[in-house]
Amino acid sequence: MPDFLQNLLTNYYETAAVILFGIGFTTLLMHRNLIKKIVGLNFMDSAVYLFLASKGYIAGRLAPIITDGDSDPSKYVNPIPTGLVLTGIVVSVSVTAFLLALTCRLYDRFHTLDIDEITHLARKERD
Amino acid sequence: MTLFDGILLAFLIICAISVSVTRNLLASIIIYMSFSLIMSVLWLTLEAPDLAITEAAVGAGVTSLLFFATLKKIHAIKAEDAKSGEDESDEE
Amino acid sequence: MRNDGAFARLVRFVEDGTFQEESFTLSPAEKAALDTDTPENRWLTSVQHSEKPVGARLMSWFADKGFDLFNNLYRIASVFICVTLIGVLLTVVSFLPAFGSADNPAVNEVVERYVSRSIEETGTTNAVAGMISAYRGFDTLGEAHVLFVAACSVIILLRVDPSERKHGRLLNPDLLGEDLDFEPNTDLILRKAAKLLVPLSFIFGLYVILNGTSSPGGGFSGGALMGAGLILSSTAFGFKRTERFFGDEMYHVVKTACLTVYALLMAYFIFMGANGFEDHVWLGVPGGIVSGGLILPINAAVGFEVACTMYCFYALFRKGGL
Amino acid sequence: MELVQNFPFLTIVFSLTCGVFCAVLKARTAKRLCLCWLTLTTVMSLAVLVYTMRTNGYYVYRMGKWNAPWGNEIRVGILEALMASVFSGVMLLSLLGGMHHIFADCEPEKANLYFTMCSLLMSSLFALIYTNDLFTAYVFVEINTIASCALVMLKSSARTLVATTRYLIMSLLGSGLFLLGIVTLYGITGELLMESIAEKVREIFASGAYSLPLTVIIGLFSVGLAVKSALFPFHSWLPDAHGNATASSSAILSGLVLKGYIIVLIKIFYRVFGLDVIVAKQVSQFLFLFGVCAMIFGSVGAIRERDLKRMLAYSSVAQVGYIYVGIGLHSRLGMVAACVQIIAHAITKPMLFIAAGGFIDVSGGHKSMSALTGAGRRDPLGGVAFTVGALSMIGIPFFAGFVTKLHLTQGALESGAATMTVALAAIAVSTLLNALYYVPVIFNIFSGRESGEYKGLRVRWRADYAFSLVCFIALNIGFGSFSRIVVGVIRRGLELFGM
Repeated sequence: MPDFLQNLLTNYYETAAVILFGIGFTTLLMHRNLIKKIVGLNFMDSAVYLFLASKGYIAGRLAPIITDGDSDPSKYVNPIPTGLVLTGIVVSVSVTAFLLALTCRLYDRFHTLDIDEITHLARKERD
Repeated sequence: MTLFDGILLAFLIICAISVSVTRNLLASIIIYMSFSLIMSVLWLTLEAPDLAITEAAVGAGVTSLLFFATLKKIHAIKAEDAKSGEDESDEE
Repeated sequence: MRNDGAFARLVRFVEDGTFQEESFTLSPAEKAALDTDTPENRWLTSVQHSEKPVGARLMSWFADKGFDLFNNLYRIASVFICVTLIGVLLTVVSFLPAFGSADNPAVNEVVERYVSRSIEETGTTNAVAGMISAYRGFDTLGEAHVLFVAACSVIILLRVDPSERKHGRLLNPDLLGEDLDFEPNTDLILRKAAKLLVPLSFIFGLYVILNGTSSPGGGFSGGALMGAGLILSSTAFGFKRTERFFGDEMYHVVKTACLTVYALLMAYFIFMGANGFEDHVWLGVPGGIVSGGLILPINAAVGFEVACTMYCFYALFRKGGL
Repeated sequence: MELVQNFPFLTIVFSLTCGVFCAVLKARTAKRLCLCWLTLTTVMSLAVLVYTMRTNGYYVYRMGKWNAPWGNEIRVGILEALMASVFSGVMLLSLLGGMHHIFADCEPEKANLYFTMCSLLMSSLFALIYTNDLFTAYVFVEINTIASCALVMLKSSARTLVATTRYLIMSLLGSGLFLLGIVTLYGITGELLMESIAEKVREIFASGAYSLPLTVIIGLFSVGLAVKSALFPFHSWLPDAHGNATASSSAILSGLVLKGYIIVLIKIFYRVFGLDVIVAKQVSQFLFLFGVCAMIFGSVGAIRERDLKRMLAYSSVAQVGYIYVGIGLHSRLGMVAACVQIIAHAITKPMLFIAAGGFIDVSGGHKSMSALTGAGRRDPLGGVAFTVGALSMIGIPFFAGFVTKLHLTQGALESGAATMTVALAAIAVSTLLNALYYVPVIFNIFSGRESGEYKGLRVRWRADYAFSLVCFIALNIGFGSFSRIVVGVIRRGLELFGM
C-alpha cells in the first residue's frame, strides 16, 4: 500500500488526470442537463490530454524548439505527445461546437435542457 | 513534485467537482474558463508552449464564447452577463 | 438544474404502466449502476419488476418517499461509479513508468530522430511543427477535416436562409431570439478596448502562423487567435461591419480554397514521398520565416481555415448565418 | 512502385476533398460529383483487390518521405481491399436507393451537405480500414462519429435531433475511452504504430510486467468501441438513431458505420495485442457473452417493435452480436465467420432499409406495420427485395445470411464444449426469433387486405431506386450461392492479417 501511494505521488500528473477523467466521465453520464454534460465531456477530454502530455515530459529538459542549432535529443522533451494533444484539442472544440448547436436547437424546440424530459417529449410528438 | 504544480492540479480537480455540484449554468461556464486558463499554465510547466497558446485561444477563448453564446440563446443569462463574459474571454 | 427529472421519470413510468426501455433507463452506466449488487439497488430492481401490476398503489407511496430515495440512490450510484473508475485507473497509474524520468518507454529512437534530424529533414526548428505537419502530416490533414465536418454540422443545425433573414420572414423566430437587436454594441469600454485589441490579435495571430516553424504555434493556434479577433470585432462594432469584408461567399471561398490547397499540398507531398520521387521543395532557412518547405503554406492554409471556422461558429450561434 | 498501389491513399485524401467541394456546390451538382467519385473509388478499390490477389501479399504504403515509425503509413492487404470495395459499393448503392428521400427529407438549401457528409464518412471508413497507426485511427474515428451524427440529423425533426444528441453523447463517451486506451498504451510502449506496439506488447507480456495496465487497456478499447458499434448493453442509442433517419442514412449507418468500428477493434485485437494476450486476458469470453446476449435481446427488441424501421434497427443490434460472437470464438474459423458476417450484413441491411423506405413512400409516409399492409403489392420490386433480405436474415440457404450462420456453426463446433453449446443454442434461438419477426412482415406486406386509403397507390418508377435494389438482390443471392469464392478471399486475407 505505501508503494501504491508512493507511485501515485511520483506520477502526480497522471493521478490528477485520472481523477479528472473520472469526474468528467461521471458528469457526462449522470447530469441530465445538456450544458453540464458538455462541460463534463470537455473535462474528460482535457484529462486525457493532460495524461498524454505528462507522458512526454522529462524533468530538466526544454521545450522541443531547437535553439542555436543545438539538436542534441537529450536536451529536449518528447515532442510527440504535444503534437497529438494539439490534434486532440481541435477535435474537442469541434465536438463541443456541434453539441452546443444541438443544445440550441433542442432548447428552441422543447424549452428545456433536461435530456430525459426532451426524450420523453420527443416520443410523444409525431414526425 | 513542485508545490506550484500540485496547487494547479488540485485547482483543476476542485474546478471539475464544483462544476458538477453548482446549480448555476453561468457559474459552471466561468469555472470551465478558469479551468482552461489553469490548463494552459500547466502546459507551460510541461514544456509544451504550443499547447499553451492553443489552449488559451481555443479552450478559454472560443469554446467559452460558444458556451456563452449558447447560454444567451437559451435565455439562461441576461444580455449584460453575456457582454461581460465575452469581454473577459477575449483578453487572453 | 432540474431537480424533478428523476422523479418525473418515475411517475411517468408508473402512470404509463408499460416498461419502455429507453424512457426509463437512459445510459448504460445508469443500468450498470442499477445492476451492481448493493442492497438498495436490489430493492430498486425488484421494485422495477414488480411495478407493472401495482403501479397505482406504489405511485402514492413514491409521491411521499420515492423522490428523495431515488434521487439519493442516483447520487450514490453516480459517486460509486466515479469512485470505481477512478480506483481502477489509479491502480493502473501506480504501475506506469515514473513521471518525468528520461528512461520511460516513450523516449525512444522515434523521439530522438524527431528532435535531432528535424532541421535537416523538415527544415523546422520547432520539432512539434515538423512532427505534426511533415512526419505525421496525414493525421493533421484528418484533424483539419474534423473541424470542417463540425462546421458543416453546425451550419446544418443553425443556419437560417439569408433571404428570410433579410426580409424578416423567419421560419422559426426562436432560432434567432433577440440577438439581432443586440448589436451594434454601444458599450464605450468595449469599443475602445476592441480598437486596440482587434488589430493586435490579428497581428499576433499572423505572427504565430508565420513563425509556426520556428517558434511555438502554427496554423491551429494562430488561426484560433485570428478567429478570436474577428469575433471580438463583431461583438464590439456589430456584425454589419464584419459582414462588409467577411460574408457568406467569402467564408465558402476561403474555406474551400484553404482545405483544397492543404489537401493538394499534402497529396503531392505524400505521393512523391511514397513513390520515392524527389519532391523539389526548397526547405528554406531553418529558424527564418521561410522555412520548413511545404509547412509554411500548409500552416497558412490551416490558419485561415481555422480562423474563419471559429468566426463561423460564433456567427451561426449569434445570428444563424454569416 | 506501381500506380495501383497509390489508389488507397488517393481514395482517402480525395474523398475528403470531394466532401469539401460538395459543401459549396448546388445539391444536384454535389450529388453528381459524389456519385461519380464513389463509383471511381469502388473501381479503384476493386483494382487494388485484384492487384493484391495477384501478388498474393500485402504492401505498406508510407504517407510521406519517411518510413513507418517516423511517418504515418497505411497497410493494404487482401482483406482490407475487399472490405474497401464492399463498403464503397454499398455506400454508392445506398445513396442511389434513397436519393429521392434525401431530397425530400433535407432542407433544400442543405441537401448538398448530405453528400459532404457521405464523402467524409467514406474517407474515414477507408482510413479506418487501411490505417496502421492508432492515432490516425482516432482522428478518423472522430470524423466518422461527427459525420454519421450529421447524417442522422439532416432529416430535420424533433426525434432525429434527440436521437442525434444521444447518439453523439454515447459516441463521444466511446471515443474518450478509446483515446484513454491509446494514451495508456503509448505510456507503457512508447509507440503508436501497430507493428511496433505489437512487438513491445509481446515483450511486456512475456516479461509479466504491466499485467494490470494491459488488461485495463484492452478493456478500455473494447468498451469504447463496443459503445460505438452498439454491442448489447450499450445499444440503447441505436434504434432511435437508425429508426428515425432518412432511408439512405439508416442504410449507411447500419450497414457500414458500425462495421468500421468493429474493423478497428479486430485490428487492435489481432494486430496490436495478438491472440495470446487476448486469450490470456479473457476478453474474448466477455465479447462472446455480450454477443450472444445481443443476438437474443436484439431480436426480442425487434419482435416488440411495431415500427418497421425501428424493428430493422433492433435487428442490427442482433446482427452485430453475430460479429462479436465470431470474434469471441477467438479461432480462425470464428474470425472468418465475423468477416463474412460483416460483408453479409453490409449488403443485406441497407437493402432492407431502402425497401422499407420504398414501402413508406407508398403508405403515405407512415412507418407502422398496420399502415404498411399490402405495401409489397404497391411496390413489387421493394417487396421482392425485402423478402430476399428477410430470408437472408433468417438464414435460408442461397442467401447471404446463411453463409454467416454456416461458418459461425463451423467455428462453434471447433471450440470447447461449453462455448459450443452456448453458441449453437444462441444461433438456433436467434434464427427462430428472426423468423418470428421477419415472416409476419413478409406476410403483412403482401397481404391483400390493404386499407382503402392507399389501395390504388402505385410506386413511381425510379431508375436509381430500382437499380440499387436489383444490385442488392443480385449481390445477396450471388454471395449466398457462390460464397466459396468470397470466403476463399477472406481466408487468404486473414492469413496475411497475421491470423
